[in-house]
Amino acid sequence: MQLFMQQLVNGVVLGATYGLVALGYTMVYGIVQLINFAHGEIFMLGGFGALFTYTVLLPSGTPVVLALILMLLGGMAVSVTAAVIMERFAYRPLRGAPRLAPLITALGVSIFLQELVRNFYPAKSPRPFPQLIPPDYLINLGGGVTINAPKLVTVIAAVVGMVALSTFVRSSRTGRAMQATAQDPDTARLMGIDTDRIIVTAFVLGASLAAVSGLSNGLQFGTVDPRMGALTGVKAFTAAVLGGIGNISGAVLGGFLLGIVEVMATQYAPSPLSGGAWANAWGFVVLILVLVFRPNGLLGERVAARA
Amino acid sequence: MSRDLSPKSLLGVAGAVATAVACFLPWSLYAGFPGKMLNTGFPGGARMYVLLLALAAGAVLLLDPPGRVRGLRAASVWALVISLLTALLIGYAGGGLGNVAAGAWIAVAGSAALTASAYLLDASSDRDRRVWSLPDADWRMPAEIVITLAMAGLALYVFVVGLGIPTSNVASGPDHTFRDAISLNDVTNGSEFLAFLFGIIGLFLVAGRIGLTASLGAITQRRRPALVTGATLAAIAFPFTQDGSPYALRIAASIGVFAAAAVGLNVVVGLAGLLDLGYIAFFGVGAYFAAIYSGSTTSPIHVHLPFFLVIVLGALVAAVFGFVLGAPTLRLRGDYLAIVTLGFGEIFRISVNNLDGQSGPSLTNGPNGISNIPDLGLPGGFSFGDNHHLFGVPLPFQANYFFLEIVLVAAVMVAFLRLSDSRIGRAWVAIREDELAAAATGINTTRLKLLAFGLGATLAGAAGTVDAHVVKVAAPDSFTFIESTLLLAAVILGGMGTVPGALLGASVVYLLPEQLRFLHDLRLLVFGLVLILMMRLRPEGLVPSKRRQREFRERDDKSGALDPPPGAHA
Amino acid sequence: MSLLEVKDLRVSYGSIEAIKGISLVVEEGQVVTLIGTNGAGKTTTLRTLSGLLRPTAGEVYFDGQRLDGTAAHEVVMRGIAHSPEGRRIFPLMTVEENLELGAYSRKGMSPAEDIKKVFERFPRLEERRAQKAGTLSGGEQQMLAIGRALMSRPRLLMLDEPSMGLSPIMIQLIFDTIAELKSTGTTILLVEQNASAALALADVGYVLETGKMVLSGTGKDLLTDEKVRKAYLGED
Amino acid sequence: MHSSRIVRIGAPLIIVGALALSSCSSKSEGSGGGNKTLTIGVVAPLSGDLSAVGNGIKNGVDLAIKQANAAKTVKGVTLVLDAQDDTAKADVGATVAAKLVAESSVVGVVGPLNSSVAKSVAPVMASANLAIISPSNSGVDLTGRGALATGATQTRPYKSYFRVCATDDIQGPFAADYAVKDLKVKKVAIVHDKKAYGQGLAEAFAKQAAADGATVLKTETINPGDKDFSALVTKLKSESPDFLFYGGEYPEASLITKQMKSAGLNIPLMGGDGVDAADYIKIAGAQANGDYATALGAPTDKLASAAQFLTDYKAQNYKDPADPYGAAAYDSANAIIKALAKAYGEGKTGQALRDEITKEVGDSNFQGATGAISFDQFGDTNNKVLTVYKVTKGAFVPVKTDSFK
Repeated sequence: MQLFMQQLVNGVVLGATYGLVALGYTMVYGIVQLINFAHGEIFMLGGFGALFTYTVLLPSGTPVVLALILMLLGGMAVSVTAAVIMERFAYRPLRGAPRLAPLITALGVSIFLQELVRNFYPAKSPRPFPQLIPPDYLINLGGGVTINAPKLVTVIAAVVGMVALSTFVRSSRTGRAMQATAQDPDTARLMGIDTDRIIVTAFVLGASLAAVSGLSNGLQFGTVDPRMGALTGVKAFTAAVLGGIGNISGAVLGGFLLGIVEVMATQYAPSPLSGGAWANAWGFVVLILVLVFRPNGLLGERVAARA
Repeated sequence: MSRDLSPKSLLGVAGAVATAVACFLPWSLYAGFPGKMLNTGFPGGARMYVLLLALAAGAVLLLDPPGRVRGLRAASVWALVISLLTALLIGYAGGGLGNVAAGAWIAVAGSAALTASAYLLDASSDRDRRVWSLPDADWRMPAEIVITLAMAGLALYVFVVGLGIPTSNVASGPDHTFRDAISLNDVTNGSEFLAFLFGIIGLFLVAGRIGLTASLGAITQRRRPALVTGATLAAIAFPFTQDGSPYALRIAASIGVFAAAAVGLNVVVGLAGLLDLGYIAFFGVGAYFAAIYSGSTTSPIHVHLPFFLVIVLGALVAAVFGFVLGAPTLRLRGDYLAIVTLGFGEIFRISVNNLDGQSGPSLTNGPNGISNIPDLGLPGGFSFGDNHHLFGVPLPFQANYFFLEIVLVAAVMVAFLRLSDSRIGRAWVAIREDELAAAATGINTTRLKLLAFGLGATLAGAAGTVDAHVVKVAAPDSFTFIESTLLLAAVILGGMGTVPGALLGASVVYLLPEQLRFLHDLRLLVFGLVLILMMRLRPEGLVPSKRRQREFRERDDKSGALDPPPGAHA
Repeated sequence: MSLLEVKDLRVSYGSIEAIKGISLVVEEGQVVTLIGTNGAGKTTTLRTLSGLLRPTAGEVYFDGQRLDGTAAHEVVMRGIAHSPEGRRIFPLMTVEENLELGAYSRKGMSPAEDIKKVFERFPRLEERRAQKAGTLSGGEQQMLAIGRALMSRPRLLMLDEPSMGLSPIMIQLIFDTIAELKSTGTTILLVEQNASAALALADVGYVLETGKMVLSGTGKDLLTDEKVRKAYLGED
Repeated sequence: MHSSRIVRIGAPLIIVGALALSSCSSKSEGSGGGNKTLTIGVVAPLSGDLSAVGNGIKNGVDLAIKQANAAKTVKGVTLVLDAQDDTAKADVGATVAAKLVAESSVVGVVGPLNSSVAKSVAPVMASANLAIISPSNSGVDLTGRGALATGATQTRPYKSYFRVCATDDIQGPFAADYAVKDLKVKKVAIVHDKKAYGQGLAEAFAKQAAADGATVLKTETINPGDKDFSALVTKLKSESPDFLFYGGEYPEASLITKQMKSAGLNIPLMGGDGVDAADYIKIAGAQANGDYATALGAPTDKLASAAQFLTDYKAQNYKDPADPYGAAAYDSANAIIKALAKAYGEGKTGQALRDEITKEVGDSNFQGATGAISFDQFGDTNNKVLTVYKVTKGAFVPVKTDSFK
């Protein structure tokens, strides 16, 4: 039982990163129906932005809390800037183009950003990330089940991010405008909503959360690399679809579910289909099963669906 | 033909003349740069493309065809790009801008003036492009056939040049054959490829904007038999242009496999409108099937089936996979289907990686893959692994696979065209456009979607069986998500739903990274950038289907796109 | 000075010109109607006026100031509300939320009073205030669309085919509403296929044919015009 | 529309700018001076994730060529380098192999990095009998060694293929012997990344460890690229092993050891030459202390030729480090150069030259930077000297050097 509970915690932690990144997929997809494959790279840039802030901008001896806050801001600045430029110059011109055109653009952006960081980020691999929150600080959750401090931070960030984002979309004036834009962009404009600005806002929010995730990822594993976005991106996209793409709570729920499935497959899947080598396959099997029975994902109908 | 002699036009004429003249002057003071940049007189290398663009610009300016200003813009911008790029690279390769001769700077200035003129002129005064046709005379049919054959010849020429840039580099003497043309000095060699690529893009755009492409397209469509003959002849002639070098043939064979798969994917995505992000898995099924039954020592099943049987069976097995995987997922819509296909693709890759007797049943030799796949043979002792001589021209063994490739691509193309023109094809298009409406008219959408999946998988499986023998190894690394997306990129970049589009897209997606080798570590960076820019400049693909083009416009009409379509308003 | 003045407007979709130079004038307090067959360019005209499409040529003045080139969301702020063809309510939001969005352009002002007014005009909507708009009947959705357009307190109300697809009773109700709005001095630009009802209400009417203005006059004149009767009122 | 026009003009100009900026890096001008120019090819990943490793190989060959030209090792010949990027993919490997084979001046090739790429490169090379020496392929199939495990006779699949590195079936058992016999470990956990290298190594280790009498737990796998190994660590912890062997490379190994120790499972991790990298310690930090890695050859400080190589390499100011295969690539290139010197001295040209070089490479016998270079009849190195390194105070310190079997 302890083993099971510990693995459950591991799964939740793994899923928290997927969920945080998935929020960005869901936001953008909900509003412009674009699978932004480059969103994983925005997450990666968040990690690198935070690292850059720490290694280059911060004087040594900066208090940890202050350093963390500044690293988060640095990561966000990089992620958000990249997302805004990407939206403006790669995606916006293609609005109204055939539906699949932006998909290839997204692929191009994804390759471009990975290679940009890989080639031009100073200090070649590895890029050790400062362990500001000590990973050996274990918090006992009872019954011998533990979670270390950076992981706890990741989970908290995912839940807070989800709650904050859904509150924002549900209650704020801009959030309302987002829903309107998602359901009918033309009519939203007739209401006086600047849909271009709303779409940028969606990219900005998604990028900010991705930066949070990039930072927490760095803190958790002590390293960042230019490819980290590619794998996480696919997983996060899967999580978003699992939860019902366009649905904010669904994204995080999907992330948790995916994380738990992968972890449980590692521990409990019947041999020989067990172990990390098969874990990703199990994740997709669960995705397919869920979609066969609930074609719109776990949380059903998209909250921000178009008419 | 109304002559426009405004100052803006005259600026353009002057620019075109200056650019053209500059092409006959030396561009480089540094001898190491390829493409005969030193001489006064007949222009070689990059200068040729600039000259062609300058002449095209001048002709467009003076002859005033429909789409005059837009055509002029294409010609001038690309002439400027090539001359500037070449000047900079000469400077770089020679070790300083001092190596750039006056000719290059005149060309830069001239094409800059041309560009300025093109953008000062008002594009909204352009007349709509129209389709020219030959007068209805006795000689019309033979003339059209000649034109069609000439187009095939031109395509061959462009392909040969694009693969190797041989013509300008071949020096005389027995020691300097084309083989040496792939020189070590890769920076300068790459520059010439770029000049070629940009030149072709520029000329192609000019032709498109003044309506020439459409006119020629109409002619070649009317002369289908001539087109097929010409294309076949051109393809067969290709290995004979390579002087025994296996390199270009090897790439051409790979492009062939890639193109065949792209055409297959085009059935699923282009015709039926189902976004498949895991298509490479079906290709992989074919490849693994062929590998397992090739008699390779690394295959756990020591059965050697004849290749013709392998193609058929491999395609069938892939089809079964297509149907089985398609069945439970086809009621999903759009992007949900995309992620499920992505999932299937990954499950395939993970499975073949694990079916090695360690973490699964022994079938695929796991991460090592099945290697050492023997060469194909024909009854009568002909081995695909042997080099041959034909008509006195040495043909390396890669040529054998290239010919096999032609047969495969032709078969896949015929299958695609047959499908596309059939009742099934029209039903697919109906589903793609509006599934509900299609269902309402009595189309069994589920069955047809399944059929699209299955047929697409069949074509991919057939291509995969050939690929296993061309590459000689089937390993899990070759069937990753990125391969699926590159295939999709080929289809979309080329133009959805068209055969020439898929072929062109496959060539670009395969050849571009290959020819960008000289960039070393920045290769993929530039490739990503090019993908973005290509979609930005031609969102409907390089060769959009006529149907698609219409839809593109109507779409704007219906939805009143958030932004006006490019080029709609000046 | 006229409230709205359109001079030689041209609009293209790609290389196809949909509006080939039309001019029209709407005076303060008037109801002006555009009639014409499908594809004549009526909807395109309204979409251009509200900024959803950009004209290729021509000028539009609203209240004496240049309007063309203004982005759609700014057009609303200038005082033009557009109730689009097909109603286009936000289906997943409640009736009340739809109305609140109608007042989006009036930043910082409470919409409560205006919502009350809309509910007074359309009591049916008040009954369904917390219901998802997508679940309303066609007629109710049309009420909501008009009510939502009124929420921005427009100086010019543009209605695109408000009677389309509705039952005769609903059509009557909608035209009654328009008449009532007219009586309270609201300026309205009405696009209708139901030409007789529209012309009966309108001060001025314009007839569009394949992107060109072919006839104009007062509502009454057009109603009695022989060509109009033949072509648009279905009389021989 | 205005901005769009800017993009339309600007976009091509941006490409130009990017290309102009990027056309930096290598530019190899062959200044012949009357000499005949011959080429040594390199097939390695020069772009993408593995480009640093690939460039290390390229630089090793480049250094060997520069030294040979300076010393006029091959009389009357100026050697040049032709490095081809295989992007770590099999099909691209086959393409560039064809390119090198087609170039008549190429007399030998060094590479590729990956065994999977070698499987498509080697047949093309064999078709022209062009010698190819890999500094790093450890897959047993490439020289037919796979047959040995099943008791069958070894046959050589690619007649011109050689390698100067240890195969999995040597390195794995060597590591296992050390762990079980020297460290006296009892209960061994095995993890690999399910890639050809990692799995081959881990399987060979597991087999030997069991034969040596240790209890070997069921093999676990991970997914390359993953970062969160907590599920694996939790599972391992529940089985309480006293030693972990990891088949794979350092990016994952460093994270595994770190997460394992953070979670309270304090056992040493041992890996092969894929773990023997300075970056392993940089990522894992203090938690790498006490871990082990094996590598081919004697430690560099005990081998004068190795120390000399590192000095020379540094002097060239290459952008990428020599680690992990630069020295082996340097040795491979030297094997080709020495063979060429002999063959060319005999006046051979054309195909005869290639045939002779391949033959001479097989007869190589010299002291290289990684140790003695000579090949058996199947193309494998005879050098079976391996070293175990232990991470001590943040550095790999050699603890045992021995010849296998």
